[in-house]
Amino acid sequence: MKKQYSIFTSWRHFKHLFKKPLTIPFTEIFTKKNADYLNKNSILKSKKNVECSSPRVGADNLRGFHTNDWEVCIGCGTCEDICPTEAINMVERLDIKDEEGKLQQRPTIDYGRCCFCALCVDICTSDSLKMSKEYVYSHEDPNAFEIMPEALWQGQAVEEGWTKTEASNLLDLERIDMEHEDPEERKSSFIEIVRGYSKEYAKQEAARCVECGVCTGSCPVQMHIPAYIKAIWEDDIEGGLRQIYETNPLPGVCGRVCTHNCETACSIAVKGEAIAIRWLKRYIIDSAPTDMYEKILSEPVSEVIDARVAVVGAGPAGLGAAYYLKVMGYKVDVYEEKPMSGGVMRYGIPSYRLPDSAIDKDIDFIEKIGVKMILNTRVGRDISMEKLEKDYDAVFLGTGFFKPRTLGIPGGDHKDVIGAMTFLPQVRDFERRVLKLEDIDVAKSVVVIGGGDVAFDVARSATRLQMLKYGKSDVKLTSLENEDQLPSSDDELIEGSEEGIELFCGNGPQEVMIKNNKVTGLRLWKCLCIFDEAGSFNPEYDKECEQIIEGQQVYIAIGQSPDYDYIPKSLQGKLQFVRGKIAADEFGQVKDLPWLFVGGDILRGPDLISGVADGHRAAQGIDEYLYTNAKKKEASDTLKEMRLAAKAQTPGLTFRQK
Amino acid sequence: MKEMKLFLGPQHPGMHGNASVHIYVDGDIIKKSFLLPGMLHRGFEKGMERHSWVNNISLIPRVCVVEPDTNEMAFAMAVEMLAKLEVPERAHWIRMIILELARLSIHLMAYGGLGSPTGLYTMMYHAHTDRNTILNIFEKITGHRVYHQYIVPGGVRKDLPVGIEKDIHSFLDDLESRYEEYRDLGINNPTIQARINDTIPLPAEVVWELGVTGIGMRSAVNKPYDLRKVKPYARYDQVEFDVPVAPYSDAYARVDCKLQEVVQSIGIIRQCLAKMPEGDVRVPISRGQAMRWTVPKGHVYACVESSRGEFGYFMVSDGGTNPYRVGVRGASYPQGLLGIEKYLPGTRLDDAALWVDTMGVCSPEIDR
Amino acid sequence: MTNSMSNTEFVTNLVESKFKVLSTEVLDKYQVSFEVKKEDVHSLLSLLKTSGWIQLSYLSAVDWPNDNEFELVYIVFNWDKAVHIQIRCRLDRETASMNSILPIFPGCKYYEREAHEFFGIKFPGNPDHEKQLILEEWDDIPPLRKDFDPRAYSDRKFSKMEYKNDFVNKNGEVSKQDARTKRYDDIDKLRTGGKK
Amino acid sequence: MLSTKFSPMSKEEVDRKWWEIGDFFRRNSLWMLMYCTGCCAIELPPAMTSAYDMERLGMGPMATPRQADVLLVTGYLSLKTLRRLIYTYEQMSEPKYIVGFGSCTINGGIYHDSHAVINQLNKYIPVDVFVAGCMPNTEAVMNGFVDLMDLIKNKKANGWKDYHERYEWYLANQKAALGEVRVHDEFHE
Repeated sequence: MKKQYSIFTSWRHFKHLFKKPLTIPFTEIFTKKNADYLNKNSILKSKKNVECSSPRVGADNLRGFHTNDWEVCIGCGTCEDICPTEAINMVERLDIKDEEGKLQQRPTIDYGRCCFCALCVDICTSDSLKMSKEYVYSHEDPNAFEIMPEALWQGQAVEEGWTKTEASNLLDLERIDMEHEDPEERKSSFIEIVRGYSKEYAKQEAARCVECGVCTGSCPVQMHIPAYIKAIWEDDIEGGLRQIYETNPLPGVCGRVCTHNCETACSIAVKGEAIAIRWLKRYIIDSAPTDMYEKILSEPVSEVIDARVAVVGAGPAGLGAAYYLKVMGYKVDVYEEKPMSGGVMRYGIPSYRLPDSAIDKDIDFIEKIGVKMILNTRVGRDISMEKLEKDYDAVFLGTGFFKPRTLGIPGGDHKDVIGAMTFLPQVRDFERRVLKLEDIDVAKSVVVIGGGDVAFDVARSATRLQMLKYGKSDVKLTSLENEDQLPSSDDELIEGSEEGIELFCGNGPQEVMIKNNKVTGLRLWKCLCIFDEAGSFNPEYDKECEQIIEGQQVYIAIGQSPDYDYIPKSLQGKLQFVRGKIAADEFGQVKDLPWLFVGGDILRGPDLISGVADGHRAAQGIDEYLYTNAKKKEASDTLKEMRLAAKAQTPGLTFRQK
Repeated sequence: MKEMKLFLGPQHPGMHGNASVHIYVDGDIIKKSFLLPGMLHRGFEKGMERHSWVNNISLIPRVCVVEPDTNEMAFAMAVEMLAKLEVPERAHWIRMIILELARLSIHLMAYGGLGSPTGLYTMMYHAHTDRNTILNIFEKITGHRVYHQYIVPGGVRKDLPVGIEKDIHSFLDDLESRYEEYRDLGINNPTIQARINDTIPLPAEVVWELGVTGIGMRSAVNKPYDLRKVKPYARYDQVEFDVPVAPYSDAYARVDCKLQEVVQSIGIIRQCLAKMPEGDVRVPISRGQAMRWTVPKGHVYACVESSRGEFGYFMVSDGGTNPYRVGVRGASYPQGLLGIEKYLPGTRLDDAALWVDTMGVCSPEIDR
Repeated sequence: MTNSMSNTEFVTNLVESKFKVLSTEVLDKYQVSFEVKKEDVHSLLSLLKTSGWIQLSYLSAVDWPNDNEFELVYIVFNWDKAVHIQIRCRLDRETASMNSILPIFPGCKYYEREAHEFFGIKFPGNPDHEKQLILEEWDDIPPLRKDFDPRAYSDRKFSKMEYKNDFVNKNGEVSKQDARTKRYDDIDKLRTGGKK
Repeated sequence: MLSTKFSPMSKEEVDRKWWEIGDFFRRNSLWMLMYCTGCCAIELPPAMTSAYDMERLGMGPMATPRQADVLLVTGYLSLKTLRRLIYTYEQMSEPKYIVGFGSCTINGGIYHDSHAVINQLNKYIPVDVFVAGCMPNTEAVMNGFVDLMDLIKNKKANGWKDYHERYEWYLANQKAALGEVRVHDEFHE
């Protein structure tokens, strides 16, 4: 039996009559506009109350209406992808400055869809999208509910509500570790340092990509990076391989030694570590079996156009041009001075970064689709330029920069002062066992001048040779730039230091010290600044701060220059040279010599992948030249499709190249 | 007298939520009755298949409006079972705080809701004002008053904000000090007692027949059949609490149990605040960015004790980025559908609303 | 409960000793799943009910169109030996029909009705199972089947808002977004092996 | 000399005056229909009870459509509810107003691709004010109500007239989504 209570038990509630009411006053509920209405209608009594009226300030975490800082936003569109209600649409705004690592688009939010989950905030790659503490908005017109968030909400500065924290972050900011050979072991051999991703790790790394495509714009060949990363994630190697070959005929090489501007632009890199785009590309190439290559191989080239193109130089630019011309259906002959094709890939980069097997895989593919390589043939010596002009419908020059630049300092012409491009081919020849260890003259202690990738290549190759020869290494590297401004990639700096290279950054060489006709060291002055106010190269030194570093050899890796000897004088007269490069239009076509195209270092530079891009553009230029000149007619529909498809993927210039 | 058909709802002041009870009456005795659900049907189970694991956290709380946290918890538990995730220790305790605050909020709301079928609106005013305080605490913790989207697979979305313990403690103290007042106002009030004593009793054998769980069952079978005790999840095995039971389940006993659970929940929250360790609050489901999270294959059923009984998620994953199938076991499914059909006939018309209120029939979770 | 044997072991032994179980999975110490043949479901449920699993927690179906099968799931619970048991069986998708378990668990009535509504599985023995419950005047295939596309249905029947706001630049510049999208779409076709 | 020239008002002017007077009373005693169509209704109890106390605005819940001035469509509308909502709306006495709560009434919200939920409420019945949020907080709801009052004052809340004028259009939309607007409850029994 339940206890019987008196009917008066509940009367004690009357005590609340004398308490302060819990009811929230109007001034803490209504906006000024509505308070004004209430005031005019005598519901809210005092005019003073209108002024101080504003809705309760939301909690610090409140998921209110969005704000987006356009300066910080990179337009990656990840918010659009994650939105569970499709409320976010990226809208193109061409009035935003076009720059690297950003897209000219910004999100709009449909508050007829938004569910205020803040997933967009938690996944924002740049942390620009936030939620404010504003939560009051009503309107009679439904069109007023699509809003483009800016730093201000409805023109008012508002307080930040929900923001991303470490716990709520939905991005994976840490790169999957790539296994490297141990520094102590690797420095005494030329085996490849980076081991490559396993399938599981590659899939995990690929899962970090948000498919924004910001990277594509910064890639000189504009590879479909998000597409092939997605292919890896979905374990579709074949699809990924096809997608890669659409824009890059040298993926095996690029997967190892590309300058990876894409990783600099990567939207994940804004807050964390960029996706290892380069290693992922390498993963596809390494894991694609030969028969898959052959399957793809049999597809592209079925018909041939009756036109011949000569490509001079089998480097990245030349091979790029040759591949795309072949894919369009042209007959292509590549002339190469050296006994092996590949140019700088074959002779300039040491094999611990780029083993021959990787180059062979790429070049074999190009050869197999029918590009003819004519090796050991130097234009101007074995075959004349005039003959090329006569025999071919167009000529592409991609001869690159192979002549070492010299140092104009006292002692700079000593025989133990060696250019990088003299030394590195020797190293490669040693790796191929063409040269023996005794044939290469590496001293017990060497000094390398230069701060680029080539300088590190020289220094690290020298380390290896010293280890093999003497069992210990002593390599010093000096550069004008300070350590944090070195033009080389970070990997080189870290790995080089691991291998025991001593860095003397921020110093300019003044004199090669010679005693008894032997190099004993290098005198350095502290470098104060490299460029003068006009922005041209004019280093300034602090003479007080002098040091001498010892070394028996000096390697110079301060850049290379072109060698135009193979071009006959009559032709050279018609060319224009700008700082050693040949002036040409975007497609590499030389003015007044419409049959002549150039690309690579002698047109634009500065790296391997830009050379491939030049080659691709030149292929389009050549194709258009031959057709606009009415030299050729469409042979068939399939041929036309092939040409159009290859041209559709032609990359534009990147921000850096502009 | 001729049999007459009446609709209780969907638009009816005594009806909780958008559902309709079709009642055939003779006089005021119910002859036949059905629940007509589906007015809140949104196709959740289909929707969940179409959203990725991470996007689903914005969908899940909307299954049950008044108590979103049990949904989030059951969903998170199911995903964690599939992915074999170890949730950080602190997240367990935060989850318990959230779940118990939600239990407080819904018990207050249901207690206030008792005001409408019994005609004592004062109760409603008190309860909803206190509930408003809980909602504001939720806003501080989770960012939204009602749809928290806070308990996610792998932990909770954010750590507790600084100083929230003070807010929670002051609210709990206040509620505890007025607990007796609440009782006096409602179930100690002889008028209310006269209305709810011996109204729509629920015998134990009917409980098993219907499959009713939660307070409806515990007040009938007199055993502490509470999932928090029987198969403890989170860290309920490390806190001390009692499960209120009753030997005879009438409307009074059920409301009484609810009120006693309020005291227990207050105790649990206090223990959680005291025992909660420092540390991380979330681990990701798998490596990669959220849209590419995947969960291994499997079939699991995860359930939690909601204010109305066993709330479960049956989940199938095919190893992809979306759940393959999610089935929701709404806690009030048995009492809402079969209970009304089988058990209301024979009672009086005006008791139908009391059944809906005291058994906690929640239409959104029936319709989904 | 015997001390030497955990609840899940008890259940596994109990079921496996009497039935041919296609697969058993102990998910954790509170849950076991059995996959059995369609014919065994009723006797298995009866056995479990007499052994203390008196509560039917859930009943639903999963659609596996690639196998051309439906999977029925029964989940029962024992409050004294806290173990949820999943019992799953497969039905042919074309002629999906399963005798009702109404005599064993009367609580299944509405679950079965819902399974019929959302999957189209017939439950002979359940008198009302073919009546509509949640949906009203439904005019398409049962919506929880995998081949039903709610997006297409929604697009067909319910118009969506087309906002009149125009945030895009009107300078008539060539859209880079479109070019990007097109390029991406083109390349996506290569994934299926299509080529020039 | 005072000229007391009496200029008789036209019938329209008289009607207009009466409407203005009527609007004054109406907007200061907006009675809302207690029909929780969707989840946003959960923010109404705080608004109705002591915390936000909307009776200060002259608003209160009403049990039947015939007594109510405002219909609150609190969130998403499944087809099944829409049928009953149209019944309810048509039962309400004029002038009548509709407030649409939350994202779902504007463009479908989170249920935009659901097979059971309509997307744009104002295609089926005329809506006077939309309140943004999912769900809108109580303050937003209260501000929405005052917006509605302001609209009534400025004679902009004319949805119910529009429903008369463009009834064919509304009906066509209703039929496109529902097939038949009539409620057949006997199906389910």
